[in-house]
Formats: sequence, C-alpha cells, structure tokens
Amino acid sequence: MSPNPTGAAQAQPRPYSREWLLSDRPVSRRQARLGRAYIVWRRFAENRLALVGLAIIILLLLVAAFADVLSPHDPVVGDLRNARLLPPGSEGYLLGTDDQGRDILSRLVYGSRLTLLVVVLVAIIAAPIGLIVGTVSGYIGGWADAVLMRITDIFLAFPKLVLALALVAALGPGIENAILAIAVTSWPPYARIARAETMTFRNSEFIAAVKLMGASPLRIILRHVMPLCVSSLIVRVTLDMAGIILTAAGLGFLGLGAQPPLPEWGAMIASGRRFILDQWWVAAMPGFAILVVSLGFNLLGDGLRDALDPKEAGQ
Amino acid sequence: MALSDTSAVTRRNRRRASSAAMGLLRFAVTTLTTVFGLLVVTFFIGRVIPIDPVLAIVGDRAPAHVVERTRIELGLNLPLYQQFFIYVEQALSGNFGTSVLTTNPVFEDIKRVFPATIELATIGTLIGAILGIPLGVLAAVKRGSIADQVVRVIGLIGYSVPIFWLGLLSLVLFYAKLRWVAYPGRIDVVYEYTFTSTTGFFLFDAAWQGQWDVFRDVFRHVILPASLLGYFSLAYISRMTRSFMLNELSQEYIVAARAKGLSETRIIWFHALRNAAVPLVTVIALSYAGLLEGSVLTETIFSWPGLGLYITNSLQNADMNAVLGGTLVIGAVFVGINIFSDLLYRTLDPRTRSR
Amino acid sequence: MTSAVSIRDMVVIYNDFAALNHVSLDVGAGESFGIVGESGSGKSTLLRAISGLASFDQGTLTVNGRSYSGRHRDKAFYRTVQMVFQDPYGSLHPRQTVDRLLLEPLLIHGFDDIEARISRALDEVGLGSGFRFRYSHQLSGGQRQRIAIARALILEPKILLLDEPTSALDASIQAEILNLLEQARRDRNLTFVMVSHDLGVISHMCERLAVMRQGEVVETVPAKALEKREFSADYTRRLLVASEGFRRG
Amino acid sequence: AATPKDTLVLAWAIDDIITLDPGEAFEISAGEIMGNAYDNLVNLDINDTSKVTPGVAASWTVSDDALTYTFKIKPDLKFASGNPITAADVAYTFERAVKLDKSPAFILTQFGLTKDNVTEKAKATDDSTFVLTVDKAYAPSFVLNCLTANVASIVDKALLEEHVADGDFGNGWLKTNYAGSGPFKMMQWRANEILVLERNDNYYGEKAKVKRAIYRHMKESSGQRLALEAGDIDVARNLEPGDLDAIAKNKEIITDAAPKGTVYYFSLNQKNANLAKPEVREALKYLVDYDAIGATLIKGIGEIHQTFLPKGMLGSLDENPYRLDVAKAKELLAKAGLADGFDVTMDVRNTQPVTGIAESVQQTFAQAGVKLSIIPGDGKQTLTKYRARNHDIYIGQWGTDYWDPHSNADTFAANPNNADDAAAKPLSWRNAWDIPELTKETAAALLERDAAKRGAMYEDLQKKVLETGPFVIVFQQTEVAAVRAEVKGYKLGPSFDTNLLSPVSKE
Amino acid sequence: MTTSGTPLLTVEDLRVTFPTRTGEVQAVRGVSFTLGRERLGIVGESGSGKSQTGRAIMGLTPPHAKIAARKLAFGDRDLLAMPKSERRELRGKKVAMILQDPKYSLNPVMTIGRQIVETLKTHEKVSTAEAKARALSMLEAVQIRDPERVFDLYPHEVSGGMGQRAMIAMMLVCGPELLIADEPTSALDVTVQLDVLSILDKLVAERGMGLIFISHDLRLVSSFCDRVIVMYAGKIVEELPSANLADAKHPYTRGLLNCLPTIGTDRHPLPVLDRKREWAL
Ligand SMILES: Nc1ncnc2c1ncn2[C@@H]1O[C@H](COP(=O)(O)OP(=O)(O)OP(=O)(O)O)[C@@H](O)[C@H]1O
Ligand SMILES: Nc1ncnc2c1ncn2[C@@H]1O[C@H](COP(=O)(O)OP(=O)(O)OP(=O)(O)O)[C@@H](O)[C@H]1O
Ligand SMILES: [Mg+2]
Ligand SMILES: [Mg+2]
Repeated sequence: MSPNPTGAAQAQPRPYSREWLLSDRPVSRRQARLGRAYIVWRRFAENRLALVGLAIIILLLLVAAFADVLSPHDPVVGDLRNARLLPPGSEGYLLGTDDQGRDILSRLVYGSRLTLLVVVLVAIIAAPIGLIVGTVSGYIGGWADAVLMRITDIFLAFPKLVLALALVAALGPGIENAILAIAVTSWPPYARIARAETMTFRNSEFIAAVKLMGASPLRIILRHVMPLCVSSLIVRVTLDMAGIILTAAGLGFLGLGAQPPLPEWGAMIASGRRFILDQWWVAAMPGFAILVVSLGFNLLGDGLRDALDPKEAGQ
Repeated sequence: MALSDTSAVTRRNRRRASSAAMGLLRFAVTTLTTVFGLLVVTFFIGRVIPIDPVLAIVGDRAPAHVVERTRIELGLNLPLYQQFFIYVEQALSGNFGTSVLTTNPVFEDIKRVFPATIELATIGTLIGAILGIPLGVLAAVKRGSIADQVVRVIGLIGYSVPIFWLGLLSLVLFYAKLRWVAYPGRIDVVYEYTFTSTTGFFLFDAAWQGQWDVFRDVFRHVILPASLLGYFSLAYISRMTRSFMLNELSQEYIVAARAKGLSETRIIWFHALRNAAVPLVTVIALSYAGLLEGSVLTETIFSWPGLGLYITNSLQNADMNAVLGGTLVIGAVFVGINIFSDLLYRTLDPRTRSR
Repeated sequence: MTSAVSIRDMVVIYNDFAALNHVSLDVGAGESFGIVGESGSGKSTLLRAISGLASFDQGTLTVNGRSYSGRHRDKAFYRTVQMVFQDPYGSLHPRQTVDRLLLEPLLIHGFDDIEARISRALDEVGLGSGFRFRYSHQLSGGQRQRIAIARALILEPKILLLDEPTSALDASIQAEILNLLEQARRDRNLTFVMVSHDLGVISHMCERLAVMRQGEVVETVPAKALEKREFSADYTRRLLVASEGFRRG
Repeated sequence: AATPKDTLVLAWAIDDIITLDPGEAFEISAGEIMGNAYDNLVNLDINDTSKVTPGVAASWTVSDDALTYTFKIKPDLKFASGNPITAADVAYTFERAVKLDKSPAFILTQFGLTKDNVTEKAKATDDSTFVLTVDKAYAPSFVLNCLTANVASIVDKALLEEHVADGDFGNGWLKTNYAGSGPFKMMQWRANEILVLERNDNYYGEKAKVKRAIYRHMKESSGQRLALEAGDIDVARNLEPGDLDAIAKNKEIITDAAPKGTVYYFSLNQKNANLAKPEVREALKYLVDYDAIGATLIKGIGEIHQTFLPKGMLGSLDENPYRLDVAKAKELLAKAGLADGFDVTMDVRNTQPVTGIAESVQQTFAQAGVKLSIIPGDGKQTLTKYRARNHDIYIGQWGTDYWDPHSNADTFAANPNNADDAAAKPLSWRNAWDIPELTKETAAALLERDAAKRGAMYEDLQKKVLETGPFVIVFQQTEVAAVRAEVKGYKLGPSFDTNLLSPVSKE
Repeated sequence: MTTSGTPLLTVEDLRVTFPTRTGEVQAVRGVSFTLGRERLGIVGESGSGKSQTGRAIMGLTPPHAKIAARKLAFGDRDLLAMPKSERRELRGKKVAMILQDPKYSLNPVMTIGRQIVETLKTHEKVSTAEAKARALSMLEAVQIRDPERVFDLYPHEVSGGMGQRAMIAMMLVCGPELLIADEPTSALDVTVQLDVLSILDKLVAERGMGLIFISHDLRLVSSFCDRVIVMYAGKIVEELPSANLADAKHPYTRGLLNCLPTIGTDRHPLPVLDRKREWAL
C-alpha cells in the first residue's frame, strides 16, 4: 500500500464496517473496490424481487450441488411395473412418477445440473465472443466493423430457433450440441450491445484521453472499453439465461436437446406431454421448475441492471 | 482563396453525391451478403446433416438400388463445390426447387403456410401492443407502486415461462375442460368446403366474404395460440414501454410541458408516449419479427400449419429445399421488417428527417 | 522564439463539412496562446487535429520541429503534448479510480517510481493522496478537472492543449483551476494552447490569441490589444462587447 | 364442434406420405389411402388373410407349371374419371411400375419382370384378359399376395397419358393426384395437414356410405384424444395406452383394434465384436422386461411377440420363450467373457413407444452390467445410420411389404451377400448377420406350392432366427382406432391397406 | 417598478427536501423574498438551490420531494393550499418558466408552432386559426425574422438561440404575470446570449411582468436585474439592489465578484473564494 499522509490523520472507520465501505475517501484499492461492490449490493438489495431472484438461483446452485443427497430416488432407473405415473403425494414420490416409473422430484433435482450446465456453458462461450466481436467492431470501425457486422447480421437474420434446430439436426441431438447451437445463436445480440456501447464511448473524452496517453488500440479495447461493456453484458447475459433455459427446453421438447434418460426439464415436458390430460403432473412439474428458475434469472438480471446501471433503469 | 474555395465545394459535393450512392450500395451489399450468408449456412447444414436427403424422397422402406439411383439423379454424388454452385444458381434464379416432403414447389408451399404464420403473429402482436403499451405506461407513471410491481411480474413471467408448456396447459384448460376455444389447425373441417381463402388470411377473408360463422370458427382457432404469443410480446412490449417512458418522463421537455400547464394525461399520453413511440416501433417490429420466426413451438403445439412448423418438419426430414426457402423468406422478412421499422422510425422522429 | 506548434493551411473535413478551413497558426515555445470564437467555430477541432484525435486532410503540422500528418502520432509525441478536455464529467473513465487513471499513462510509457509520481502529481494539483482511491463520481467538477490536469502533467509534457478547461465550472472554481494552470506553466515552463469562448479568461491566461469563426482564423492579436481595442475584425469587437455583460438600450 | 353427417373425419399421423402414386408409394399411411382409392386385380380377404378375393379381376387361373397367370377382367368397369377399365390398363399398370422402378417395384420384379420384358410378360391379350408370366414356379399364394400390394393397383392409362412429362408415366402429376377406381377418389392432399377422399360414384362395388372422408394430420395422441372427445374428429388413430385407458370410460367412444403386420424389434449389429458373440445375443434377449412393457408402454397398442412373422400370417409362430431373467443373462454374459458387462449404444428414433421401450431396456440392461447409451434421433437420421450399418443396436419397427410370409422372411432370414457393397440389403445385411444356410431355406420356402408345407418351413425359419438371430423382437403392433359412437361400421383390417372406409356410415 | 399592495409573489421560509438513500437532502432551506413587477435575479453556485426555488414556486418539483413554506402566495392566492388542477391552470397562464437549454426543453417530435399553440389552447378557448395567428405574432415579438417558416420547424432544425426564443414565445403567449427564467442563456453563445436577454428585457418592460432571473453569472445578473438575491447552500446569504453590488457585505458575494478574470485587470493569481463553513449553517 502507498503511504498515506493525509488519510492517516483522519479517523478511518473500522475496516469492513459499513462506514468503511461507504466512505467516499477510500484509502486503498481494496477499499475502493469493495466500497463500490457494496454500493452495488445495497442498490441491489433494496429491490426485494431481485433478492427473491438471487435466492432462487442460490437454491438452484445448492440443489445442483447436493443432488445426490437431496434426491430420494435414482433419476434414471424407475420402477416401470409398480410405480408408473403415480400422482404427486404418493408414498415415497412427493411429486409423483413419470411413465417409466421414475421419481419426478429426483429427476427435477438432477435436471438442475443440466440446466446450470447449459446456461453456464452458453454464457461462457457466447458472451466473450460477443464482447470481442462487438468491441473490436465498434472501436476499430471501418472495414473490420463492416465485415464483423455483416456476419453478425447474417446470424441475426436467421430465425434463432430454426438455426439452433438446424445445427442440432446437423450435429446430432444431444445436450452438448444443443449448448453449442444455442451459443452460436446467442452471441450476435451481445456483439450488437457491446458494439453499440463501444460506439458511445469511442468518441468520448475519456477514451480520447487514454489515446493521448499513447495507448495502443488493443490496450484501449482490453483495458478501457471492455470493462465498460462488461456490466451491461452481465446484465444482458443474466436476463438471457432465462431465454437460454427456454431455448434448451424447447430443443429438448422437440427431441433435439438433452436425450433420455437425462432428466432435462424440457425433454421431461415433452415426454409428459403425452399424459397431460390425465397425469398432468408429469409435464407440469418440470415446466414449473423451468418457470421458477428462469423467473429467478430474470429477477436477478433485472435487479442487477438496476444496480449496475441506474441510468437505464430510469433513475 | 477563391480557387481553394471552389475545390472545397466540389469536394464537398462529390462527397455528398458519393455518400448517397454509398448508402444505397451499403444497403444492397447488406441485403446481398445476408442472403448469401443464409445460402451458405443452409447449404452446409444441409450437407452435414446426418440424414440422407435421398431417404426423404424415396421413403424409409425403399430398396438400396432405388436409393443409389436417386442419389445420382439429385447430383449428390458431385463434388461439394459443384453442388454449391448449382444450389446458388438455382436459388438466385428464384427457384427454391420442390419440397420432397409435400412434392409442391417450395415457393407454393410458402405462399400457403406463411399467411398462417403472419395471421398468428399479427394478432399476437396486436394483443401484445394493445395491452402492453398501456401497462408499460401505467408502470412507468406509477413507478415503484404496486401496479408497477404487478406489471413487472406479469412481464417477467412472460419472459420466463416455457411457451410450449403454457400452451399445453392452456389447451387442457380452455379446450379440453372449458371448450372455449377450438383446436387444432386454423379452421374446422366443416368449413373446408364452404370456405375458400383467397389471400391466405382466413380471418380477413371470412370477414370480407361476410361468412361470419366461418369468422367465428377461425377466431376460435386462432385466439388461443395468438393470445399466447400475445402474452409473450406483451411481456416484452410493456417492459420496453416502461423503460422508454421512464426515460422520456425524466426529460426536460416534460418539465417544460408541465410549466405550460398541460394536464398529466396529455403530458403522458401525448408528449411522453409520442416520443417513446419512436424507439417503441422498433421494439414492436422486432417483436413482430420474433413472432414470425419464433412461433415454431407454438405452431407445433397447436398444429398450426404455418411456416415454423413447415421448416421444422422439413428439417427433420432433410428436405433442404424447403428449409432453405423457408429460411430465406424469414431472413428476407426480417431484413424487410428492419427496413420498415427504420422507415417508420424516420417518419416518427423528425430528427432523422433532413430538410 | 522557436515555434512549438506550427500549423499551415490546415483543413479538416467532417463528412462534407469543413470544420477547419485553411487555418495557419504559430505558437512559440513557452508561450501561452489563446483561441476564442463562438460555438462551432472549430476551436476544439483544431486541438483535436493537433493531438491526432482528428485527421486533417490538407496542410502541415509541426510540433517541436517534427512534422506530423493525418492521425498517427508516436509515443514521443504524447510525451511532449498532452491535452485537458472541456467536460470534467466526460473525460475521466467512469469505472476507474484516480489511482488507476494516473497509473495508466505511467504504465504505457514504462515509467518507474510509479508510487511517488502519483503522489507527487496529486499533491501538485492540490488534492493530496486522500483522493487517490476515489472514483470520479466521488469527486466534484473542480476536483475532476484537477485530476485531468494531473493526468496530463504526469507525463511531463512540454505542450499542454487546453480545451475550455473551466467552462463547465462555477466562476469561483474556475479561478482555482486557472491559478493552478498558471502555476504549473510557471513551474514547468510549459507551452499552452488554450481554447475558450470567454475573452476574459483568455486575456487573463494568454499572451496572444487567435479569433476563430466558421472554421477560419479571423485574426491573431496580442492579448493586450483587447484592452486597448486594437484589433481589426468586427467579429472580435462583438465578442468583446458580449463579454462585458448586459447593457440596456 | 360436431362434424357433418356425410363426412368422416379421421385424425392420423400422415406425415410419412411422400407420394400418392401407387407405383411409388410405399408408406404406411399412403397404403391405407391406396387401399381405399384404388382397386387391384385381387384383394386380400379381410376375413381370412390366407386367401385373396376378386378385385378388378373376376377370375384367374394358374397354369400347371405355375408360370402363367391368366386374369379375366370384370366387364363394364369404370375409373373414377369415367374411362373404362380394360386389360390394357392392367398391363399399363405393370409396365409403368416396373419401368418407373420406384421403391415398391421389387414386389413385381421379383417375379422376373424387367424393363425389357415387362410388356411381354405382363400383357393384355384382349380387352378383358390379362396374362402374367413369372420366371419360377413360385407358390401361387405368394404371387397372388403380391398382387394385392399397392404397386399393383390399377391406374387409369388414358388419364395418366394426359399428364406425362419426360416419359415419367405421369409420375410427377400422380404424386399429388389421382387416377384410380376404388370406392373413394383422392381429392386433395396437403402434406402434414390434410388428405381428402370423396365417394367415387363410378365404383362398381358397394358404394361408400359417407360422401367424404378427411384425414387430418395430427401427431399427438393427447391432441387426438382431445379432439375426439370434443367431437372435432370422428376417429382417432394414434392413441397411446394412457389415452386409450382414459377413453375406455367414455360412453361416446368405442374402440376397434386389429393386429397389424408390424413387429417392433431391436437388432444387434454383428460388426460389433461383443454383440457378435452368440451368448451375448441370447443374453440380451433375456434382458428385456417383456411383461412390464406389455402391461404398460404398449398396453392396448401391441402384444408381446418374439418371432418375425406377425400373427395372422401364413406360418406365423406364436411362441414367446424369453422373459426378463437377469440371472440367466449374467450367466450367459459370463460365458461370453463379459461378466462385468460392456458398453454399447442404441440408436433410437424419438417416437413412442420406441423411446419408452429403449429407456426401459436401458434400465434392464443395466441390471446385468450392460451399459446402454441411447443415441436418439429423428427417424430419417437413425435410419440413415442403420442403413449404413454404423449402429451398435438399432431399435425400430418392420412392417411387411406385402401380405406374404416371404416379405419378412426375406429380410429377417436371408442375406445373399454380406459384403458392404451388396445389391440387396435386407435387415440381416444391415446387421451384418451372415447366414448362407438360412438364405437358402428362405428361397426354398418361396417355391413350396403346398401352403401347409410352406407354413411349416416358415415356422422353422422363425425358430432359428428366434434362437440365434441378432433380432430381439419385442412385440407386434396392434392398430387401434377410437371411434365416436355415432360412427357405424368402422373396422380396421388385417393389413395397412385394408382399413376400409366404404362400409362406414354416421348416424 | 414595485407595486403597491400585495406583491405579485410572496415566498416565506420555503424549504425543499429530497429524501435520498443517504438521508434527506435539503436543497432549499428557508428562502424568503417578495417580488413585485420587477426583475429579480437569483445567483449562486451550482447546487445552491436556485433552480429548486424556482421550480418550487412553479410546482414542478419531483413528486417525492417535500415542499414546505410558511407562505407561498401568488398575489393573494395560496399556492400550496390550492388544488392541483387550479395550480396547473395557473401554470403557463399566470406564471411561466423558461428552462435552461432549448435543446432539451422543447419536445423534439412536435413543431415549434404546435408547441406554442398547445400552450394557448390549454388555457384559452381559441380557434385554431386564431391560435396560429397569435403564435405567429408571438414569434415575431421574440424577434424571429421568418415566423411562418419557423412555425413549421422542428426543434432540432433551429439554432440554440432560435430555440430559446421559441421557448420564450411558448411561455409568454398566454401573457403570464410572473416569469421565471432558469439560466435561460447559459447554453447559448456569448453573442447570442445578449440578443435573447434584450428580448426578455423588452418583453418584461412592455408587459409589466414580474421576472425571476436565475443564473450563476453574478455580473450578468447584476447588469440585467433590478435586485439580486445571492444563494449559498440553499439559503439566501445576501439580498441587494444591483446598483449597490459593489457594497455587498457577505464575503461570499464579494468573493464571487472578485474571482472573475476580466479584460484589463491583471491579477495573478486570481483571488479565490475561501469557503467558510459557517456560511452554510
Ligand atoms: N466528429 C464530427 N463529425 C462531424 N462534424 C463535426 C465533428 N466534430 C465537430 N464537428 C463540427 O465541426 C464544427 C466545429 O466543431 P468544434 O467542436 O471544433 O467547435 P468548437 O469551436 O469547439 O465549438 P464549442 O465551443 O461548441 O466547443 C462544428 O460545426 C461541429 O458541428
Ligand atoms: N431529485 C433530486 N434528488 C435529490 N437531490 C436533488 C434533486 N434535485 C436537486 N437536488 C439537490 O438540490 C440541490 C439544489 O439543486 P438546484 O438544481 O436547485 O441547484 P442550482 O442552484 O440550480 O444549481 P445549478 O447552477 O447547477 O443549476 C443540489 O444540491 C441537488 O443535489
Ligand atoms: Mg469545443
Ligand atoms: Mg439550476
């Protein structure tokens, strides 16, 4: 840490206390950063719905982590003979069983892993691609922009689900390919956002100032532009997670996503669809799970946006 | 000085002329590259797809030698680049070929199925806009109130619910249990013979021909899927309306309007909404485009004979002509809607009109 | 007096609009040179063209004896020439602390002794290290402009381009910043090229000034000439009258 | 909403139809349409499937050497178009099918008809006499059975010749149009949507009772059930066990069931070293929970059936020796040196009940340590792989091409050439099952003119395939139709093209 | 210029409080003054509460702000007690306000003419033709040379100076008795600034309005107004006639006057304002 002649004289609040975090004269990088995070957190925490969203997502993480402990039955092997299509509340089967005699609750619990896998992988693949394409295109402009945006446009002009369908059809159904297909169709909006945002910064004075420091374009993009796009991208990705879950479920529903006996929620709805009239729970339960989780992501993303970007929330 | 002035002027004029030409050129290039990109992508998907396209033509049970012969007839034994040339050449001459699945020219098929999708998406968007805009405005005006929270949650659920699931449940409720709506398809078989549609838009045709019983029937078919899509677009539209309205309401000209003594109603519905409408048309157009291309699942659930279902079916049968045609049409519509919303944006926003 | 910045016949065209139309200027080494003119007259454009933020189509630019063209500037140029912008709210990166803002130029140019330099720079602009880890939104306008100045000075440039450095600030704070700038110039023997629409500020800060209108330099006069009204252009007179406040009648 | 009295509305998955040209169509749904809209020389007797009944032909004789078949055409018959039906039309039908050489053409060409000799060997000697000459002394039952197939449906020569393009025998036109003489006319077909039949008033036999029959494409069982209960349709054709159970309580709905010539099986590719071991083949047959599957997944839509000939066909063997026996399977696996099990994949098309069975099999395999991973795919996709012999295990169904035991024997029990580039690629070839002995026996059965003896030969073949074959046949499909009570006379036939609509009426 | 009897505007102990995350912010802390038919200037540095004072008088403070005053009266009508609709009726008709930046304070999607007509139609029953005629004459009154053309222009199509004139026309078209001008020229060029001020000056003189002129430019205010109020941190620190500016007592006022660089004076360094904590108490 640097020497701090003036700061030392003032009474500094106890480290990590609320005052310390909220101090508008932080004395160290860490305090500044934590203070910033704390403010974001406070803004976030003011929004009850956002907290509900966060709670849902944490719950999802916990369920996924402790699936082995939580699920009362094997998610894959059922009891076709004795326990087929039992209604919710049947003995030993809280949410009932499906047509293979498998415990729906256990399948939902294990399915949370797949859901997480999908959203995390898609986010990891698509967001950085979009970020790089968008910032480079927006910052460099000219030919690079034209070419990159053409490619983006082509992907945008494709009907998203159809492209995903086509890709999955081409690569063969399966959760990995579904993830890949969703990722391939998800990055263009991120590129658009990152580009639009970059364009607003590109001619701003603080970027001009960095240029006048002699910074190379690469440095400007990496260290000055990207960090600015990241928060809106995080917000967007969080909000998109719901969409990703829905697309994955849609693919699963059309039989092109995760494959049996994997307890993917969309595929579960698809197989439950056949019993919707008499054994409604087979399709209703996984649909409900999807609804809750994507609602969680949406609430979280909404809250994040308000917290990270008060302007956009209209404050 | 005079000399350099004229040079500056000619230079300026040249730039201006070239910028207009550039604009056109850019537009043409955009459209062309997009279409070309669609061609390339569909072609390669069509080739790597692990379905033998021949099977789609000769059927599952064809003996081996028939399969082989058809393969050669289709030119599938040629090198890939040659196939691609043939493919591009045909596509450029407007010949999307024949759908092996329906044995009709793809173009004919699309002419038949696309109106179904348009009808559905249009009604959906209408529902979404007619309900979504007032809700969004209400939420923005009563920001932070219970009403705002309710609108917000309604919207978020719309974003979060798997549409096919909601579709299934609502079918069970409204069709199976309550019998309020009809299912499946666009029209009851009864009317297959008493009603002919000239435009492909059944509601419109029925009204035009004054066949109100048909109209009622078609309406009973379309209302549930359209409402679902409408809910989906309502979620999006209300949310965007809210955010645009919040933005407009915080502008100085709103203060100025208040300073003029205008009533809140006029300020909200006339001044703020009129300004929010500018970005809102883009949002609505995008959501419309989204419904046009994104109704695959809804069409599947409701056996709606539209483009989404057509493409999905074709895809699953490696009927690549049909997939290509459908995709290109959607791509073109997407580009078209973008241009249209751009135009609308220009007419709504005087700042983009130059005099 | 050797000229630090020399501009001949510079033309800058945006799309189809000539923002600078054959501008010629000479700024001597160690001189403080002012540029006045109404909004849109091309003042900022001139500074941006010098610093390489805008590309000029015609004419020549010589800085400390080296000529530059177009948009490209080498690292050595940025060690010589730095700029302070008009808007203290827009010229600081919104997500970086003061520390990070000042660190960046030092890293780019491979300075050593980084800690000391940052502390010194902050002291020099009268802020002290208590401000070191604040984000720009935790600073007032005047404080921000001080940071911007510190950032420009930390590379020890010879020439400082100032684009209306005080026009967004209150009069009382303007005085502080002007004093700070003068002090820095004296201490470091800097050359100033300062843009403002306020004749009072220019005449206070500069030895000579150019009056710009519609992308052209109307005239170049010594600052003293304003006081004695020894100038030829009618436009200059109008500017002068306007700067003296409202007169009924 | 109720359907009109004179219109029968059927909900059925008709998405497999790719053509309505009888010379080309080879799909199950198309078969039913052909059966209702076209007429053959002879028809399958729906009451006794070992016999045929006269169709367009009033009578026929078989020469003593069993090489020449002479048919007398009924007089004064008319096509729906109004054109008279003559022996020339019959000859044209044969010529056309052979020369078009589409998928089902082999049913005729297996009698030695070729493009070069067809005009000689299938010939109209006068307006009412048609003579067919075959190349070997086949069992006449076999030849006549083959003539009941759609490919031999009589087409309207005069009408088709108006629509010839590039010498295609009107094939391009007939794909979506109609040139027949059956009780119904095919009026309109919109793929994946609707197919409309209308009464043919020129039909010589008993006229259809309803004016119109509309097939509405619906894939989903639950959807069909909903529509049926709501009265939007009269007949639902693809109900699954759950829905069948549910409507059983509904008084407004009755069901009709008929076993069909389709068996569901999974097959073990002999190119896979593990699956090639006889013990493994046998072990896997013990690792299927036939009873549970029968009681649940296929309840009402199929019956456990382990031999390759469907029940009701000549020579069919009704013997189901295998049941789930994990201990036995383990023992067999141990004998094969795979006591710890092995990993294997199964290509599954994502339709029911195949998927359900695959999942069930996955669970029972696991009990003996066989780790089965399911590779699902769309029908065309798995089939592409299957045809290329790239699978480990394939699960699917096989429907008879024509109503004769040879149809199935030829594919399950004969493999003339197991090389990769073989000309004939029956199911045994697809699974690389090299069986020269059985191939010979299959050929011999074809030439046995005594029906009883011929049946015995097929029984023997079935036993052998059951014991040693790479096919684990699970069940035979029972086709079920759920019909609204006001519909009278709806009866499913024994084969796919005998689900006749003309006796159906509505109250 | 002051009137006898009740003043046009009476402000007594006006307080404007904003609830924020970190507690309440008092933007205006007990401001009192009266206004006759005269030009009153309010100066002060950024954030001193000038605008909030003006907006509180207009009733344009954001809804979550708390406004309290012992008396806030327009003539003898109590502004705080009257119903909202009545207050709204007053706005634009009797009291009007000009905002700082024409670029943001004109509705970008309406023509200038329509915006002026709108004010008129809100408060008076006039025919469209008459409204247009009056709008045109108002545009002429603010010295727009080609009113017919400008009437149909959109805000982005006119220069800042023109926009500000249009804004003035829009606010004055109903002939208000009180006009609040919140930094009406600070977004404009120095040369244009004076044009706009002289228009305002003329209108006030001709129509006998009361004017509150808000600015941070002490010199400008003192040369333009009759009386000046100096605000600091939400309070009035000094009130004096412009003519007596040189006699200002408060060190803040004096400091403000001193720290401006002017042509002809040679003060290096410039005197700076040394803020005393007690000023803000
Ligand atoms: N990036 C740009 N693209 C197009 N035109 C521009 C651009 N930057 C500036 N201009 C135009 O060039 C002209 C000169 O602009 P400049 O910013 O140099 O004016 P200025 O004298 O600094 O004005 P101000 O006092 O308002 O800052 C203006 O008319 C402006 O509209
Ligand atoms: N909506 C608000 N919420 C919280 N505080 C506010 C709000 N609006 C204004 N303030 C505070 O009120 C104080 C006075 O603001 P006001 O706009 O009146 O200042 P001003 O004197 O007009 O300054 P300027 O010259 O910058 O326009 C400021 O400190 C400001 O931070
Ligand atoms: Mg400038
Ligand atoms: Mg203000």
